Amino acid sequence: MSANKDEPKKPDTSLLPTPAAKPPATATKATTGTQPAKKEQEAPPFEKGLVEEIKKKFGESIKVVFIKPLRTKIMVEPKDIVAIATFLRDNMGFDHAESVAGTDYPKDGQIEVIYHLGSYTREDLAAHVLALTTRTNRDDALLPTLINVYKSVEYHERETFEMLGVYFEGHPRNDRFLLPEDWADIPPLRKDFRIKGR
Amino acid sequence: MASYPQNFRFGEFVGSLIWLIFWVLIIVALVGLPLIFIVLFYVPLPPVGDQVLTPYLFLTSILYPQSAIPVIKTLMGTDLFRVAMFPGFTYAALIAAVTIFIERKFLAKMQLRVGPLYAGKIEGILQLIADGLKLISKEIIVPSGADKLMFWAAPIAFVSTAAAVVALIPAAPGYVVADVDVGLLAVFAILGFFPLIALLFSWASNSKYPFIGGLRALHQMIAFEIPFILSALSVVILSGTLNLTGIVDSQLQSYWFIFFLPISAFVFYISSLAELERIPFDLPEAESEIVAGWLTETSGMIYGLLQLGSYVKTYALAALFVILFLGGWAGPMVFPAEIHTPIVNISPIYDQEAANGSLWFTLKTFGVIMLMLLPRGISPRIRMDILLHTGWYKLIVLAFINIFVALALIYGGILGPGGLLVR
Amino acid sequence: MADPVFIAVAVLTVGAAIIALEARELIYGAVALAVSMLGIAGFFLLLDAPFVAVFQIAVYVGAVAVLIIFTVMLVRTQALFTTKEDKKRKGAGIALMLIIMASFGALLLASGLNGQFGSFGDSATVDFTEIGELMLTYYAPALILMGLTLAGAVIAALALARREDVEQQHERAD
Amino acid sequence: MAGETAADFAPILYMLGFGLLASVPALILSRLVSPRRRYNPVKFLPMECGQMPTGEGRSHFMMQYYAYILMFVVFDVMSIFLYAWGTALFNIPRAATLPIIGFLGIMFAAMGYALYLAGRKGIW
Amino acid sequence: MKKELVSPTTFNVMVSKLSDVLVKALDAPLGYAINWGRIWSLWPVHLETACCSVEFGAASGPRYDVERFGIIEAFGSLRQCDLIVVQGTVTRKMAPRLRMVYDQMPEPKYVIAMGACAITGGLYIDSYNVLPGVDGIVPVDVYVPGCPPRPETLIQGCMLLQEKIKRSKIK
Amino acid sequence: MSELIDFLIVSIALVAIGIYGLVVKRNAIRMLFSIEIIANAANLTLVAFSRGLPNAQGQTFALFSIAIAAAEVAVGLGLIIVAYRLYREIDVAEFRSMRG
Amino acid sequence: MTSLEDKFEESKKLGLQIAKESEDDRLMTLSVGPQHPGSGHFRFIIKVDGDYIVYCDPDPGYVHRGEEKMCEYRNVIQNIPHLERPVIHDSNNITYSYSLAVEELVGIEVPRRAQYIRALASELNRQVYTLYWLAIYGIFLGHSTMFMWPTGDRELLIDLLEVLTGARVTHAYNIPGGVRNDMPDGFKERCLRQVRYLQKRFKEYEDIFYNMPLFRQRTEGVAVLSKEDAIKLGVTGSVVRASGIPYDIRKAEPYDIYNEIDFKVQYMKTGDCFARSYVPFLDMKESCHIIEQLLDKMPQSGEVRAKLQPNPKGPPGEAYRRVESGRGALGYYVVSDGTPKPYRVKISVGSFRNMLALPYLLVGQKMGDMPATYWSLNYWPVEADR
Amino acid sequence: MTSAGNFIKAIESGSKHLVIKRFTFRYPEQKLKFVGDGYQFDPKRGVGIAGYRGRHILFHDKCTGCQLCAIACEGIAEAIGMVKVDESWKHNKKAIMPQIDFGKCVFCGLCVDACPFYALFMTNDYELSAFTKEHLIYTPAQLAIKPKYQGDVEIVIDGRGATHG
Ligand code: SF4
Ligand code: SF4
Ligand code: SF4
Repeated sequence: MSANKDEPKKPDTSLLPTPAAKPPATATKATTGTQPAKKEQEAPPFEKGLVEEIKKKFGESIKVVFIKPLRTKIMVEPKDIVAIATFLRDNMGFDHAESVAGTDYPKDGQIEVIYHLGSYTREDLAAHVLALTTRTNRDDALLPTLINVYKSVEYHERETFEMLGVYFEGHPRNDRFLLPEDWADIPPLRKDFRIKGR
Repeated sequence: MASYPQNFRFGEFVGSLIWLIFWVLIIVALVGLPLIFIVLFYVPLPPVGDQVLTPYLFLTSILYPQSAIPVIKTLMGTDLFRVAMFPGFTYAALIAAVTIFIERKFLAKMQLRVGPLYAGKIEGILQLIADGLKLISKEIIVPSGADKLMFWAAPIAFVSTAAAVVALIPAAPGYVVADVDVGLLAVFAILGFFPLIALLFSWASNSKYPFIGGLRALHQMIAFEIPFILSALSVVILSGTLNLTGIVDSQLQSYWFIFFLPISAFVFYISSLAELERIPFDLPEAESEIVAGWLTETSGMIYGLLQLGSYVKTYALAALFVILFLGGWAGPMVFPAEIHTPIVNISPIYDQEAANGSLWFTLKTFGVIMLMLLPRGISPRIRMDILLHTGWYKLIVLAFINIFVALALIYGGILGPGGLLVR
Repeated sequence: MADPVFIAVAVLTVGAAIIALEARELIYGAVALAVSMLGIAGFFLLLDAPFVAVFQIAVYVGAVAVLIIFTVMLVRTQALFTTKEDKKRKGAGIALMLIIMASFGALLLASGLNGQFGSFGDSATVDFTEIGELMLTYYAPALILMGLTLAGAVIAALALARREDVEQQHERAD
Repeated sequence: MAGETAADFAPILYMLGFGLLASVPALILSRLVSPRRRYNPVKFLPMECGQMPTGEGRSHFMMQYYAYILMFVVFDVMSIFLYAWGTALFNIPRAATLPIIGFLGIMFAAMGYALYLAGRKGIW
Repeated sequence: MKKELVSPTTFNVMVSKLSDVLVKALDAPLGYAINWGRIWSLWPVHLETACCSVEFGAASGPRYDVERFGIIEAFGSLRQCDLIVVQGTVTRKMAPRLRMVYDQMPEPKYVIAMGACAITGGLYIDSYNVLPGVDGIVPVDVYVPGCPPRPETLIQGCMLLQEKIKRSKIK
Repeated sequence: MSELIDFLIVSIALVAIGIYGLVVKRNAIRMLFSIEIIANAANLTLVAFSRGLPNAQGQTFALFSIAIAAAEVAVGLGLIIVAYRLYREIDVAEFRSMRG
Repeated sequence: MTSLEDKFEESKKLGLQIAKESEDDRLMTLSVGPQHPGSGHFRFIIKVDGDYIVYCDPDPGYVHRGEEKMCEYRNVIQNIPHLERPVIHDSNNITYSYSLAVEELVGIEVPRRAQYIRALASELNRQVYTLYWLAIYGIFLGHSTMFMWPTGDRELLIDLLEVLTGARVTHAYNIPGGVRNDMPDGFKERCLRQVRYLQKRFKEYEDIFYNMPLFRQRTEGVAVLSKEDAIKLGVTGSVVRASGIPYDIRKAEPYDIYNEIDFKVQYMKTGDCFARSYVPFLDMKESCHIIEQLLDKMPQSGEVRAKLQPNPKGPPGEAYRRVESGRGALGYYVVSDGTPKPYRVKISVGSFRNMLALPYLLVGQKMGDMPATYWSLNYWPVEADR
Repeated sequence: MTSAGNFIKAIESGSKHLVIKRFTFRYPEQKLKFVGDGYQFDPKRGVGIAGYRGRHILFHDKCTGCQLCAIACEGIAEAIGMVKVDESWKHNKKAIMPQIDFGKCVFCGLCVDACPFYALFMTNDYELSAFTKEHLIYTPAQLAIKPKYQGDVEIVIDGRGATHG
C-alpha cells in the first residue's frame, strides 16, 4: 500500500513544469479565434494535413470518408486497425477514445464500428475528432480489440459487443454489461431487433 | 376513497376513548374497588409522617389533596421514586425525547428547513410520539440464520445498560439513584459494556453490513475509551474523589474545572461524541458505506429501543460532562425559599436547593447536548484510520498534558486541600 | 442480609463458569465467561472492595471479554464445532475436579480459618484510597515491575499477531 | 458490617431492572399489535442491497486494526491503574509521584513502539 | 339452577363476551393512535430506480422539506422503512431487486409509484428493457404522475397515502 | 451472614472447574477460559482474606493480578492467532500433531 | 514511475496474494447497490480485506432504457423529450448537443438570440446539475447540511429555469432550430438577483465544506488520478480538469457564441478527490460570470426559433457534436439516412467514460474512501446506462 | 492552526444559519406563483409563450379533431388517444377529441406545439396524484375544465436570506 501512496506524488513533481500549460491555454484561444466553426470552407488545410500524414504512412489501406472542419473520418480494414491506432496514438497525438459506436447496416450485411478519437495532449488538436472506422461482417462479427492501444475503449467495446454482437478479439471481458443477466434476445441495436409496437 | 369503510375522525377517537373509560370504570367499580378494600383492610400499612396510612386517609386524599402531601413526601424518599422518576429513568427518557425533538428542529433550522411541522399541529411536537407509535406497530424481522437469543436480548441490554449509567448520575443535591464511592469509575466500567453489546448484536444479525458496523463500533469505542478515561483522571486529581457528588462539591468550593482543564474538557467532549456514535464519528452507522451499520437488520421496536438507549446514553454523557467540568448543579439561586401555591400547600415537599439544582443541571445538560448536536450540522463523517489516529495519537497525548497540568495545580498549591483558589 | 444475595451470586458465578466451558458455541462461552467475571465482581462488592470490583468489570468485561469475543469471531471455522473430546477423558476430568474440591474443602474445614476470623462481623472496611497509597509507597517496585510486564505483554502480543511474511515482501518493495 | 458497599450498588441493579421493565413490555406490545406475515422466505434473508445474499455474513475482519484491540486491553488497564493513584494523591507524599512517573515512562515507551507497529501498513 | 348458572358453557360465553367487549373497547382507540402514528412517520426506503430520484431529492431539500410530514430522507436500511417510493423507470434488471426490496421490508408497507415510468412505462413504453409500470411487481397504493412529478405533486401523493392509511385496519 | 469460608468454597469450586477445563478441553480458547477462571478464583481469595484481615494489601495484589491476567490474555490470544494462522485450527492436539 | 496498469495489477496481486495465503476468509465480497445509500442506481461489487478494497467491478445497467434504440423509431423532434431523460437535471445540455448535431445534418442556421438563450439555459442548468452533485457528495460524506444547502439553493436556479422553460427539470427547451419559447418579461432582473445571491452563498459552502479540515482530510491525497492515467483512461470533464489538463469543450471547440464570452478554464493539478470535487465548484463560480456576460450581451429582441417544417430531415450523412455538460464532454453521433428518423444515435456521455476510472481508483483505497471516490468521478448512473 | 481557524469558521457559518430565515415553502398552505396561465403555443409565429407546463386544457370550441396532437404524442409517450364525444361542432365532423392519460404523459408540451388551431394548451395545475390508474385518464370533458389555481408565493431575497414570501 505504501508504494501506492508514494506513487501519485511522483507524477505530481513531474507535472510541476506545467505552469507552461498556462500559455497554451491562451494559445487555444488564439487558435479558436482563427478557426471559428464556419462551415463553408472546403477541405480545410489543417485537417487535410493530418490525413496526408496518415496516408503517407499507411498508403492505400486508408480510405478517407470525409474531411470536414474539425472532423475527419477514415475507414480502415480490420486487420490494420491496431497498427493504425497505435500510429495515431504515438505519432499523431490522438491519445484517447471518446466513444465507440457501432452501426448496423443490414443492407450491406456489415456492421460499422467507429472510434471517435480525441486529443488531450496536443493543443492544436483539442477541437478535432478523428473518426476511425472499420467494418466487419454482420454474421460473424469479429474485430481485433483496441484495448491495448486505448485503455479508454474498455467499457465502450464491452457495450458494443453487447448491443451489436461484435466480438472483440483479445478483449478481456466480452460479457454482459448493461443488459439484464437473463437477456436472451439478439443484440438490441441490430436493425432486425424490433421493439414493441413499432 | 369510498372503498375504505373505517372512519378516521378525531371525534370518533374521543368517543371510543370515552367508551373505554366507561368500561374501565364499570369494571373497577364492580371488581376492583371491593378487592382494593379487602386488601387494604387486611394488609398492615406503613405509617406516613405522623399518621398511619389507612384506606380512609387514602380516600380522603382525593377530596383533600393536602392530606396526600405526606404520602408523596414518603414516596419521594424511596428508592423507587429515584429509580423510576427523578434522576432515574423517566427523567432520562424525557430528556432523551426532548433531545430527539430538539435535534431535528435544530438541524432543520441550520439547514434552512422547518423540520417536523404537522404532527401535533404546533411545530410538530408530537412527531416523536408518532414515530414511537409507528415503531411499536411495526413488524420485527429476525433474519434467518440470526442468533435469536442475542438478537432479542441485545436491545434490551442496551437500554438497561444505558439506564444503569444514568443511575450513577446525580441530578441535584441528594438526588442520585446510586451514590457510590467509585462512581466515576463505575460509569466507565458500565460504558465498557456498549462495544460488547454492539459487537454481539452485529454478530447475531448474521449479515455483512451489520458485522462491519459492529467491528467499526468496537474499534471506535475502544480507540476513544482511553482518552475518555484519562481526561476524567485530571478531574479526579483536582477533586481527590471518585464520587460524582463529591466532584461537584469540590467544584462548588472552588471554581468550575473547565477553567483549569479546558484541554481535558475538549478531549472528554470529543471522545464522548465518539462514544455516542454521533457525527463526525458515526462510522458504525455510515449510510453511504455500510448501509446502516450495525443497525442494518434492526426493525420496528428493536430499532426504537436502540435509539432510545443511545439517546439516554447521550443524556448520561452530557450530564457527566456537566458534573465533571461545569460544576454540576451550581448556579445562582432563582427559586424563593418558600413557595405558596393556591389550593395545595406543597411546601413540605418543596426543596429549594433541589429545585434550583435540578433546574441548573437540566439547563446545563441541554447546553452540552446542543453542543453535541452542533457537529452534525457542520461536519462530514471521518474516516476509520483518521479516527484511530485521532484517538490513539492525539487525544491521549492531550489528555496526558492535562494530567500534568492538574498535577502542577495541585503541587503548586493552587488547588487541592488548602489551595489558593479554594473558597 | 448478604446471605441470599451471596448464594445468588455464587450460583451465577459458578454456573456461568461451567457454561463458559461447556457451551456448544464458543461465543456463548465467551459471554458466559464475561458473566462469570461479573459474578466475581459481585463478590468483590460483597467483600467491600468496590474499587477492585469496578476495576474487575472495566478490565474483564470492557477489555478482556471484547478481545476474547473478537478473537472467537476471528477464528470461527468449522473447527470450533468439532469438539474432539472423548468420554473417558471427560469422566476423568470430572473425577479430578471432584477430588480437588473435596480435598481442598476438607483442608479448609480443618484449617480452623473458620474460627479465627470467621465472620467479618464488625471489622472495619478498607478505604480504597489506601490501595493507591500502598501501591505508590510500599509496593512501588511492584508497580514498576507491573509496568514492565504490561509493556512486555503488549509488545509481545503485537509481535505475535502480525504477519511477518508480508512484512518482508513489503520491505523489499520499499 | 460486610456488604455495605454492595447495598450502595444495589440501586444500579434496580435501574437495570427498570430498564428491562421498560423495554421488555415495549417489545411484547410490539409483537401483539404489529402485523406479521411470514409466508415469504425472502423477507428473512439477510439484507444485501436488494441482492440475493452471497457468502457468509460473519466473515469480515478488520485485521488491520487488530493491533489496536490488543493495545486497548493493556492500556485500559494502565489508565484505570492511574485512578488508584489519582484518588490517593492527597494522602501520599510528593516523592511517591516518582514511581508513577516511572510507570508512565515505561508505558509511554511501550505505547510508542506499539503505535509504531500498529501504524505500519501491510503487516496486519 | 345453580349449576346451570356456572356451567362451563355459560362461563365460556361470559368470558368471550367480556373479551369481546375488551377488544372492542381497546381496538378503536388503539387503532386510531397507531394509524395516527403511521401517518406522521413514513420513512421512505432509499431506492433510486431512475431519474425521478432527482425530484425526490428536491422534495427532501429545504424548499419542500418532506420532513414536515414526518418523512425523513436518508434512512439507511430498508428494515426500518415503511414507504417505498418507486422513483421512476423500472428496468428488467432492476425489477427483481425492487421486488426483493419490497419483500424484505417489515410489514405495514406502502408503495408510491412516482413518475410516468413507474405508472405505465411512460416514455419508455416501447423500450425493450423497461417494464410497463410497477403494479405488476408490487402493489401500488398511490400514483403520482408527472415526468418527473413536481415535489408538490409528490407531497400531494403522500397526503393521499395518509388518507388511505387513516382508513385502513391496523393489522 | 456470609463468612470468609463461604468465599473460599466458591473460590475452590472455581479452581476445580478451571482445572477440569484445562484437563478436558482441547480447544485453545477454552483453555484460556479455564486459566481466566482460575485466576479469578485466586483474586477472590486474595480479596476475601484482605477483607478478613482488614487491610488493603490483598486488594492491591488483586489489582496487580487482574492487570497481569489481562496482559496474559492479550499474549495468549496473540499466540492463538498465530497458531490459527499457521494451522487453521485452534485445537491443541492438532497443533501437536501438525508440528514439524 | 508505475503506470496505471502496473498499479492495478499490483493491487490485484495484493488481493490475490492475501487470498492465496491461506487466509481467504479475510476477503469479503460486498455488493454496493442498487439499494444502498451510497450508490443510487448503480451497483459495484467490491472485495474488502479488512478496511481495504482489493477488487472492484462495476455492474451498471440498472437504468438501461434503450434510448439509442428508441431514437431510431422517432422523429428528430420527438426524440427531444426522451433524450433528455438520462440527465434530467442537466437536460438543457444533453439536448443542446443533439440540437447542434441535427442542425449540422439538416443545415439550419440558429438565430442569434436563440444562441444566447441556449447558452444561458445551458449555464444555468449546469449549475443546477453541479449543485445537485455537490449535495449528494455532501450526503455521501455524511454531511447532511451540505445536502440541504445545495438542494435548496439549486431551487433558485430551478425557479429561473421554470420561468424560462415551463418545467422544473425536464425542460425540452432546446430544439433543432433554436429554443421553444422566448424569455418572459423581467427575466433578466430575476436571474441576476438570484445568481448574485447564489454567489454569496458559495462563500458559505467553502466555509462549511471545502475548508472544513475533516473534509480535507478525507479527500486530499485520496484516489489520485495522475495526468497520464487521466489521458489514458480518457476521462472527461471535471475529472480530467482536476488532473491538470485544462480541457473544456467550451474553450477547445467553442460552439454557438462561446467564443465571444470571456472566461477561464478552471483546473487543478493534484488529481485527488479534493481536486475532483473542487473543480466543479470553481466551474460554478466561473459560470456565474458567464451568465452575467450572456445577459449583458444578449440581443434585446429577435427570433428565437428558425422556421422549419414539422419533421425536419436532411441529406444522408453523419455528425458528431459535443458540448461541455456538467459531467464533461457530451457528444452526439447522429447518422441520418435521409428520412425524418435518425438512422443511428449514439450518445457519448461523460459518466460512461468516467466510470472506467472507478475500479482503478478504488482498488487499494480504504472503505471510507469509497463514497468519496465514487461520487467525485462526477458519475451519474442513469446517464451512463442510457 | 489554520485548521482550527477553519473549524471555527465552519461553526460560525453553521450557527449563523440559526438566525437566517428559513427557505421552506409550505406547500399545502402556500402555492407557487407561475408566469402566465401555462404554456401556450402560437402556431403562426412558430414559438411558444412561456408558462408552466402542467395539465392540459382543451377548448372544445376550437378542436377540429385533426389528430395532429395524437400523432405528435405517438412518438413520445402515446398518451393521447382520440375518443368520441357526444357534442356536435361544425368544425369537428368526426366528433373526436383527445383524451390524455396522465399516467403516460411526460408534460413535454409537444402536442401543444403540434396543434394548429389554438385548441390545446397547458395550465398551471399539477395536483394530479390518484389512487388508481383510471383516475389519471382525463376525458375531453375533464380536460375542458379550467383549473382554479391560485398561487401567490414567490422567492424573496433580502438581507437575511431567501424565503418564500
Ligand atoms: S417518469 Fe420521467 S423523470 Fe421519472 S423516471 Fe421516468 S423518465 Fe425519468
Ligand atoms: S405533453 Fe407530451 S407526452 Fe403529454 S400528451 Fe402532450 S405530447 Fe404527449
Ligand atoms: S387538440 Fe388540436 S391537434 Fe388535437 S385534435 Fe384538436 S385541433 Fe387537432
